[in-house]
Amino acid sequence: MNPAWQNLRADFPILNQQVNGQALVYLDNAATSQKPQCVIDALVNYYQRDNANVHRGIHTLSMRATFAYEAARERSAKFLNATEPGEIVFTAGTTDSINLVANAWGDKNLKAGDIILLTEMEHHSNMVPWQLLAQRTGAKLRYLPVVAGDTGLLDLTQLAQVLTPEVKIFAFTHVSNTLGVINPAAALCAAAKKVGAISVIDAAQSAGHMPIDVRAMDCDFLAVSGHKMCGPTGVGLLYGRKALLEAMPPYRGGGSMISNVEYFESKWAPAPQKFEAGTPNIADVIALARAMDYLDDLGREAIAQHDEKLAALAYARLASEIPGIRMLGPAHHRSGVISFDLPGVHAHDVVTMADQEGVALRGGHHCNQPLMRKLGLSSTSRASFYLYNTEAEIERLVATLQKIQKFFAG
Amino acid sequence: MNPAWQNLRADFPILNQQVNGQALVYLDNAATSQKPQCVIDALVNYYQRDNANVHRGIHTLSMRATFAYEAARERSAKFLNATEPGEIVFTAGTTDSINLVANAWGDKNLKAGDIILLTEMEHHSNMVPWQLLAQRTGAKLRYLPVVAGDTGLLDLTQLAQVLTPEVKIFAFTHVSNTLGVINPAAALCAAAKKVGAISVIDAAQSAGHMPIDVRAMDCDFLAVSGHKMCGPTGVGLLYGRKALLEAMPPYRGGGSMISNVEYFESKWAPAPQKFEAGTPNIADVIALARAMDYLDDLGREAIAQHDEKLAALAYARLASEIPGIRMLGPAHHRSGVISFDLPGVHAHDVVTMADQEGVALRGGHHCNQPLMRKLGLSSTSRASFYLYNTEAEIERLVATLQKIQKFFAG
Amino acid sequence: MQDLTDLYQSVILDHNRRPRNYSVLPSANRVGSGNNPMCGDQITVYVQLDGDRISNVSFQGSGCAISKASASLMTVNLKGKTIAEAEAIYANLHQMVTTGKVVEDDMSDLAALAGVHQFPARIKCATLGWHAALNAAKGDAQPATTEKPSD
Amino acid sequence: MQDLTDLYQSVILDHNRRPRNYSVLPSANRVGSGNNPMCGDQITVYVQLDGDRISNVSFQGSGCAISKASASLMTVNLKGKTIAEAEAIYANLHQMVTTGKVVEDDMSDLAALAGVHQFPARIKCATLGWHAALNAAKGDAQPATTEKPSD
Ligand SMILES: Cc1ncc(COP(=O)(O)O)c(C=O)c1O
Ligand SMILES: Cc1ncc(COP(=O)(O)O)c(C=O)c1O
Repeated sequence: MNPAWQNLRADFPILNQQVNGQALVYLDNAATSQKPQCVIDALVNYYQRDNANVHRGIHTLSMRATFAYEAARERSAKFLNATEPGEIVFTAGTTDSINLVANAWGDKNLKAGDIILLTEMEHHSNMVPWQLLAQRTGAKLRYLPVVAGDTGLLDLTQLAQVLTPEVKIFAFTHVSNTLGVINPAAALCAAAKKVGAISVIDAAQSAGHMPIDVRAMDCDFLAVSGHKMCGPTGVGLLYGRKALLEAMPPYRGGGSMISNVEYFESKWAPAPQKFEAGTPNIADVIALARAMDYLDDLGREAIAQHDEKLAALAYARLASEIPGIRMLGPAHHRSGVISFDLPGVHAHDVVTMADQEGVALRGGHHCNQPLMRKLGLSSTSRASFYLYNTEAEIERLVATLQKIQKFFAG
Repeated sequence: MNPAWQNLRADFPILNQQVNGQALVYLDNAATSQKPQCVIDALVNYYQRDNANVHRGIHTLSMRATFAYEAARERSAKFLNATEPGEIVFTAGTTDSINLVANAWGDKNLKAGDIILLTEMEHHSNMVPWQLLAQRTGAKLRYLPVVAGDTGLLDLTQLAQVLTPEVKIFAFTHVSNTLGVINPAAALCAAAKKVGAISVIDAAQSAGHMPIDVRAMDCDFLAVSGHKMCGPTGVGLLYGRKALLEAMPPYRGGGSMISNVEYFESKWAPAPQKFEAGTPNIADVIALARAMDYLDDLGREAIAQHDEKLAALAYARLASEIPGIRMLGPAHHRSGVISFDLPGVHAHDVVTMADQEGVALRGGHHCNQPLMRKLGLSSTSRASFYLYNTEAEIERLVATLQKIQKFFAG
Repeated sequence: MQDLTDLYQSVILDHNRRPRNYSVLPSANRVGSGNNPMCGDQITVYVQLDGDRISNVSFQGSGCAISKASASLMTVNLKGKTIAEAEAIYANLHQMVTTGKVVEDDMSDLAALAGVHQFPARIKCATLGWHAALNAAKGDAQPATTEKPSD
Repeated sequence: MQDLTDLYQSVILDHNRRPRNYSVLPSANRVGSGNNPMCGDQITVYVQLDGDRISNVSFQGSGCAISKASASLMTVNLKGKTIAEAEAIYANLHQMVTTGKVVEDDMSDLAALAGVHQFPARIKCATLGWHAALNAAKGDAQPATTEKPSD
């Protein structure tokens, strides 16, 4: 076994605490992951030694900060197997990244009559920006459906029907944050390319959980959140194919994204600087690169296997040991996100009760309101696993749900 | 003396280091400030104890994170004397805040023929977003000039002439990051109001340096960067008058800014949530509130006096002890930002040489290209002071500039 | 699960299982709706207003035990009250669920909601139906949402 | 200020004070410009290209000692060279200012720029004029900017 996996829970100080008198079982990783000490240390070191504004400075601290910031861009390019660091734009997170594409690429290239294709399982962050773009341009939205039933898989038999030549953008999630479905990203990108559409992948739930290779997937854009992959809050990135980034107008205006400013007009810096207006989130970008090191030390293939193993176990145990439970998403070949409905007990009540047992779950629509409606639900309870979760914690989850069921039946 | 001021330099671990064999003299505060240990600790504590996603969660960690995040909003409202926490929108910084106003307020309210009034001393971040807005809407830019000469003061005799009823937005900086000029914000806002224009204040250089009272200034919007006021990078805020925020469409789309999402249309949450799409920068927002505590413990009035005293001393000494130096900005009633031109020595060379002496300065156009051109310069050297700087450091600055001058004359 | 019985008192569990006045009200002349965008809870309240008196009130919707029970208790407690009286009852309830303090001796079955104050994330659940009802009665066309700064 | 003499060698200080070929070139058939958006440095390069040979080259602009001296040295070193030769010289210079390694024994006065590699923030200053000149000679209409990922 890779030695990085030994004692791994000790890397996460937050896990070593009691909640309501019980050892914390953190199963809300799809919302945000915890941070290893090395990532926290990266922040502390930066602020205690190197903090300065980047790019515009030539004193020692500024050079150190600039070097570390641009090294993080190289690290990110390697993390995603991008062709070059210039394809990485640092953003505030997945939501910001998708809005960037919708605004900078979308407003320039879309017109009335064009179609934006999404899937029925998209997170609000990969739906609302396109709704706003459609309103601005007169383009229309269209959805690739999810198959009937509870597996939540995309209905690929309908792909050819919805992915017509009027489609200019096909934006889809790599991994569903509600159902745990893993979508066939490379095949979807290839299909988009065939009709001349650009592909936009929401990788919020996948980037920290499995190997990502933008060249193998052959996508045009890919959006990532740092906070879901052991990195800090407030930082993320957008991968963009170089030629597309270069042809796009800027998103936000301000310092650092210009090559020349006059009172009445300005010229832009080349990508990626063109898209990074103002002082960037220097410390968090640097700490995000440290998170990438941490994940690659463990091995993303190994993390994916770990997630899948826990998810399969949890799925099987809940399905068999909690009478009447409704399990969502596929039973196998899935990510570590498990959603379920406990009949007669609302998700809010499940989460409050689980919290009394020290088990952190999430209940609600998971920013998936339309999908919930389609499934005939207003909310689900969700347990989501990550690299530090254990089989013993699944034991705790099962016991807790049994207790809750008993309480409400009682 | 306020005890918080004693031993204050010990609060900033980064200051206790050697650069090129000399004790660091950090005089690049207008670019970014250093962080006291309590702010760094706030980040560490959050990530080691409370980290979870906010708003959507009802387990213990999520409640703690949500509570601390919303408490930071209250803290920010108090910091600026806003009427209520709902007038505070957390953003990625000043640049992001100004783009928010230009997009969400500007696109809805501006049309061809309208005028956006700026001043000639604006930072690119308070210029380029308005240029982009003008391009989108057909509105035109207009500038309130800076008086001839090197004081850099606004030419208020021309205000009535440029602030005509066609002006819909008057955006200006509270404090110039190049010249150290402090503009009469309340008077400018009152003048804007008279012609029915909204006022937008760029407070990047003032928020951490002097008391700010949005009600006394009676401004409509005010933009702040955390990293320039002892807070972390990647976070800032926008104050917006409640009625204006409520009437504005959203900026970015995504999770958390919605009240209801359907596949083809959505409804927005009330302000300020409407403007905070996606997972916010939770840790940095919480640490920013800690920075506000730190500044208020010292007293912002006292900080302003400290800055002004150092600036006046530095201005007087440089003017008298560096032969031929060209000093920019006013000699008195100014912020702690000093810009100067050393004849025959380019600013880049000044900064590189000063860095060899451990003195961190900035050289360049300071994101003020058009103003530089107006002053007949391509760049200046800049020393900018903050609460931890001392008179002894001014001694070092003077000695270093004398050395540089000698080197280049030699 | 000690503390949970503070939150999920038998009165709550009972109203959750068998909500009172859980139906469309044909005689209603006011309809209000509330939603909690964070969890997807949705409620519709039907009010029959005669002058300034709530002669009858009912509700329907989906929600957690707390929001369902609280809405059910709301219908029982507001029926026959004037708007002013309803507002006074709600003010007491609001104080109770946010602070735990029972202001009026006479909160009767509403006192079952006192435990909510220990669960700050659930306060919005306890007030959703009340918001919707009062908005409807006062003729406020806006749907109630728990996203308003004040609950 | 020990190390500074590595950067500001006498050759540099001399070319900064008295830049060579610092003028508009009336016989120029190519003009290139470069700017460093981060500091506001601006340079214009005039090239007289005969076939693929740079018969003459001059420059004007504002910049720091490094960029001025380097541009001045550029004019002296590229005059009379073919484009291919100019590119080879630049390749060596680039390697020298980024790594400190002097590749060719025969860098002559250009070796004065070797100290730049110790000051990473200044590498762009040392390459600005060369970029502009090579772009102009190769007929690349884009102004050179130090913001390109590669220097
Ligand atoms: C006056 C002024 N406005 C705006 C900005 C932009 O702030 P930020 O880069 O933090 O977005 C700055 C600082 O760079 C500034 O000094
Ligand atoms: C699938 C998916 N897309 C997008 C997002 C939005 O990410 P963020 O909130 O970090 O911007 C999330 C997480 O909330 C997600 O799970």
